[in-house]
Amino acid sequence: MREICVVAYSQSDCKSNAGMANEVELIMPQLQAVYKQVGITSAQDVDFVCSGSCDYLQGAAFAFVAGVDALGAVPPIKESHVEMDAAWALYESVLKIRMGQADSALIYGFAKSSPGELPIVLSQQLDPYYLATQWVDTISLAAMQARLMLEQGLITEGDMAAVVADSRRKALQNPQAQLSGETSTEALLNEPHYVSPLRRSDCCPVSDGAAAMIICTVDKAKEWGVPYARITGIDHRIETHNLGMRDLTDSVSTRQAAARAGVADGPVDVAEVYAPFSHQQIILQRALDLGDDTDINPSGGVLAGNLMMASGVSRIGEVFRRIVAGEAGRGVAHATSGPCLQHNMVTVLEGA
Amino acid sequence: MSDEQDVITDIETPIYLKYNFTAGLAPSRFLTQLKNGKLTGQRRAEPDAPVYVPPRGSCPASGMPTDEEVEVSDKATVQSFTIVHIPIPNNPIQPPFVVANLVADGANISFIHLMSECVNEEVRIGQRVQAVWKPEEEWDYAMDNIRYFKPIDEPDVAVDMIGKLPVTGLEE
Amino acid sequence: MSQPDLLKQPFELGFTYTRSTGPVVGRFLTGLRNREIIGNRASDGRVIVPPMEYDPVTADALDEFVPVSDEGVIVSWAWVSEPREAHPMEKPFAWAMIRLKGADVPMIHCVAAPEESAVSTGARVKARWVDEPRGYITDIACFELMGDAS
Amino acid sequence: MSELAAVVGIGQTHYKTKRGDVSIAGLVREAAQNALDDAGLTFDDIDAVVIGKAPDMFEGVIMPEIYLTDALGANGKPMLRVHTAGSVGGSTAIVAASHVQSGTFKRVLTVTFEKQSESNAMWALSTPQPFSVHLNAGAGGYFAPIIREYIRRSGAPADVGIKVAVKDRLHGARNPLAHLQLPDITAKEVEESMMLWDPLRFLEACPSSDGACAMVIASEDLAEKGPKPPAWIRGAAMRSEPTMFAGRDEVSPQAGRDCAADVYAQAGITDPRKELDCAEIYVPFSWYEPMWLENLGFAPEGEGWKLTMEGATSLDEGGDIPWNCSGGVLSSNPIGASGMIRFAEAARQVRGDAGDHQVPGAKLAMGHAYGGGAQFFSMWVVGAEKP
Repeated sequence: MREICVVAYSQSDCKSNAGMANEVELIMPQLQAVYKQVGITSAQDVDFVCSGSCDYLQGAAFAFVAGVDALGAVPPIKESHVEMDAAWALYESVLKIRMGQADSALIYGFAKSSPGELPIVLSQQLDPYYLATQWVDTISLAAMQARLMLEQGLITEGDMAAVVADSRRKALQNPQAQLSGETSTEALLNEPHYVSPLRRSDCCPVSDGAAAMIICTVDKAKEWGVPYARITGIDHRIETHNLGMRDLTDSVSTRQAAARAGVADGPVDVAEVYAPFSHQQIILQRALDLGDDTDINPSGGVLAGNLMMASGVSRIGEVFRRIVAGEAGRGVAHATSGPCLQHNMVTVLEGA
Repeated sequence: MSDEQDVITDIETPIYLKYNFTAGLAPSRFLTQLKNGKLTGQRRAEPDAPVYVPPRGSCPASGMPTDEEVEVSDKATVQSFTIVHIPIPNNPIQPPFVVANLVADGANISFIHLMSECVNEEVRIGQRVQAVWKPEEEWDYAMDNIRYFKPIDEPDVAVDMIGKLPVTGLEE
Repeated sequence: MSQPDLLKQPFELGFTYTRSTGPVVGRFLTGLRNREIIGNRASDGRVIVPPMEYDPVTADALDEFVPVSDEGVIVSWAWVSEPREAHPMEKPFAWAMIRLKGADVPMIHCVAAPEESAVSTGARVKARWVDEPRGYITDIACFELMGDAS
Repeated sequence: MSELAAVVGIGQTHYKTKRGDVSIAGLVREAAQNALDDAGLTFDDIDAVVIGKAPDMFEGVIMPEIYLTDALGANGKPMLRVHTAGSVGGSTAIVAASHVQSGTFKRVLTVTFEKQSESNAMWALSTPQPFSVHLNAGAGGYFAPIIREYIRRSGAPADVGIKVAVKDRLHGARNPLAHLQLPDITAKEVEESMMLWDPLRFLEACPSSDGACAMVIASEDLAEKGPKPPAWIRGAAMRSEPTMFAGRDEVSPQAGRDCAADVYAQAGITDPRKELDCAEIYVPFSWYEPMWLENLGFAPEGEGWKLTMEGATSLDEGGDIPWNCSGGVLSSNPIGASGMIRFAEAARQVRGDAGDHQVPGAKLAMGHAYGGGAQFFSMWVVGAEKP
């Protein structure tokens, strides 16, 4: 199989409200940034383009059609779209490169989540007869998951707060982060519960923004003469939609994807996991079997800023960044979709 | 268990979601000018770059932002049109009515708008029209500050010139 | 570049969808209208409520219906101290995973309680039905604590 | 470089105004199960699931793959959701094929659907965003001016659209799955049907349907193990261009021409009219047949309508290049599935499994879909013979 690598990544600031910027205006700067990283001028210079977005975030059908206006798609380009996080757009692109129909691909994800009430909007992902009709919000579902873990003694509220404190501290080094700062586990535990047992700080913020990435064959990366991180494993798995039939304290599909992506085949220096809630980071850490040798979420993770539909691809980008900077030799990126980590993707990246 | 004919087969599911929409930068500039009665296009800041009315944020052909504003005329040419025979949901206008793709003089792309004060059967590609504005006190951030376009007494534009007229129109 | 005004406007994206239920969901909703809760049996024998159309493990179509009780125990829960407009209750309440008597798989519904401290995992709850059930999951207005938590 | 792949199973539902007997899950499941049965397989044989549909607002279920996992036996498998507007049915098939052609999976199930009776499609297509113009009375209102420009350019007589409307409905009457069953339709009836968006009449527009279409795509080593002959994928391509840009040819979009050139090159086709035995082309409004005949290179520019009028695209008239033998989008239109139905019906033809709408001896067929403002294209060519 052809060796594929990441060569460029850019993410906008995570903003609680992008205000007067529409989708095209959010995307264009990120595209320009990744073009610059590899020395190309437009989407015409890659072989395939794939994006991820969700119409309901901003409440308009065909959001992705506006995205095409950012690409300079004249003459026409090979282009596709997933109504999912752009991590799955990357997956589709990987298949295209593997089959030889492309040597390079541009991937982008974007979201303007601030116009709606995100936890309620996302309640309409649930089964449309039993749960969506009750408007069960995503934060409450995660809270029930956290309580299962707490009451089974798998975690403590202190463990959750420690995840948050770590995220805030690491996010100080991340100029795109929305939430960052020095705080302590004790201070966080003194905050009141929000949707008990979760505190507000246990939940990722709502963010507006976009991210873009370029992947290609290793040969193409050498031709471009740019640093790269190889994608040595990638897999994703989904689980049943019935939350009552899943072991919510574990992430079985993450374990399945990790096994197929070969996470355990080498040391993991760095990992970026898409955990919208603090306790989910612990679930994922365990499912990926990450130990003390792994720097987890050095960007601060999505607790520091969550670009729906782009956060998954951003995790891959954050690992890529650290590998090409020489901070890590091998890393793991995780992306998720659906309530309580229903659908998970695991990508293994390694240095050149 | 209930009788067979009593079995539920259908339910109504109201899904109403509230959003706070904020217009993008390029549309906001366009609509702010429109509130002052000015029809402005935008283009990327390069000579001879195409002028978009209404602008949506980028020059789609190049993927570059449309940073430059250009005032265009409220005279336009019919690029194409349809006579609509069914009502538009939540719109008082009664069919049949003409919805036309119009290119304003000075612009290089069409927008859709209503045509009126015309004989529907005589509307044609290349026909010249001009905006009929609402009274100034009713102007808002909306394209319907222009109530509709009506035919004007100017010669038709050759098809290969539609979308290429300068802001001065035919009086070049 | 001209200085634009900030153009903001609220809007509602809405539609009343007409959903056909199919036989499995329809059976469950029909039961609710009669104040009965009906589950079905998964391929491994577990009873699922509300009934699923297809088994998550084997993908088999599931058609063995099993009536279950409208009483059960809380398996996990979340306390909503600030209900949202879309939520079924205006006062603080709990979302809960509830294992009904006769079922193996918990279902998600809301639980009315005077305060957070009244709710606990393992607490027994009973469905409170609306006055006129019509065949919706919301025919169960909520579950109520039975007062003798065990 | 890519691995060979073939369609080994096809499953469809009946297309109807409303499938009131099934849930959304039941609808997709029916197509999926039919495809598996057709392939002689079970859900256990499937490595990955690729699902597609048009906007989520049609059913008001956000990212429905999340809820449909169980109906499609996807638990523990990869599941991907494609959305490329009206072309989605075609692009979903292409993305599913890439799962196999990349050598990553052996057998993939792909399903597309729309349950339009759950909403009003026109509502979902024109949701009221503030600060925008709302004069677009449905997709027909968007496409009618483009059709008018085609008529001006080509000098086509006014009854070409009527001829297509009749022809595709007569084809549809041969297909028991088709939504509209109008075996006695006449040109007069079409002509007298209500004018909606001049020059488009009611009977020149597609219906709104519930339905789902599924396929199983398998790798080379497994393709010939099924009970029916495989339809080999000989070429597949996608192209996109922006909705509006200065100088855009809306009548014959460059993206369509480029996409066709790409798929023909892959399949070794130089003269599509001569070399293809039939085609399933996305024609939701009658006039799009002559327009696509030209755009796809079946006829020189300005002459597509002549093929239509000569009966070249009609199965009943013994045409040399029958288009839309299944009845096409004009006979059934569950939007998200419509593209895949084209792809699947092309495959049925080369498998010799198209029933009463079979083109005798068909060996090479094309499937086509488009979406958005005729800006997203997906196409494939399938053949009875292994490439």
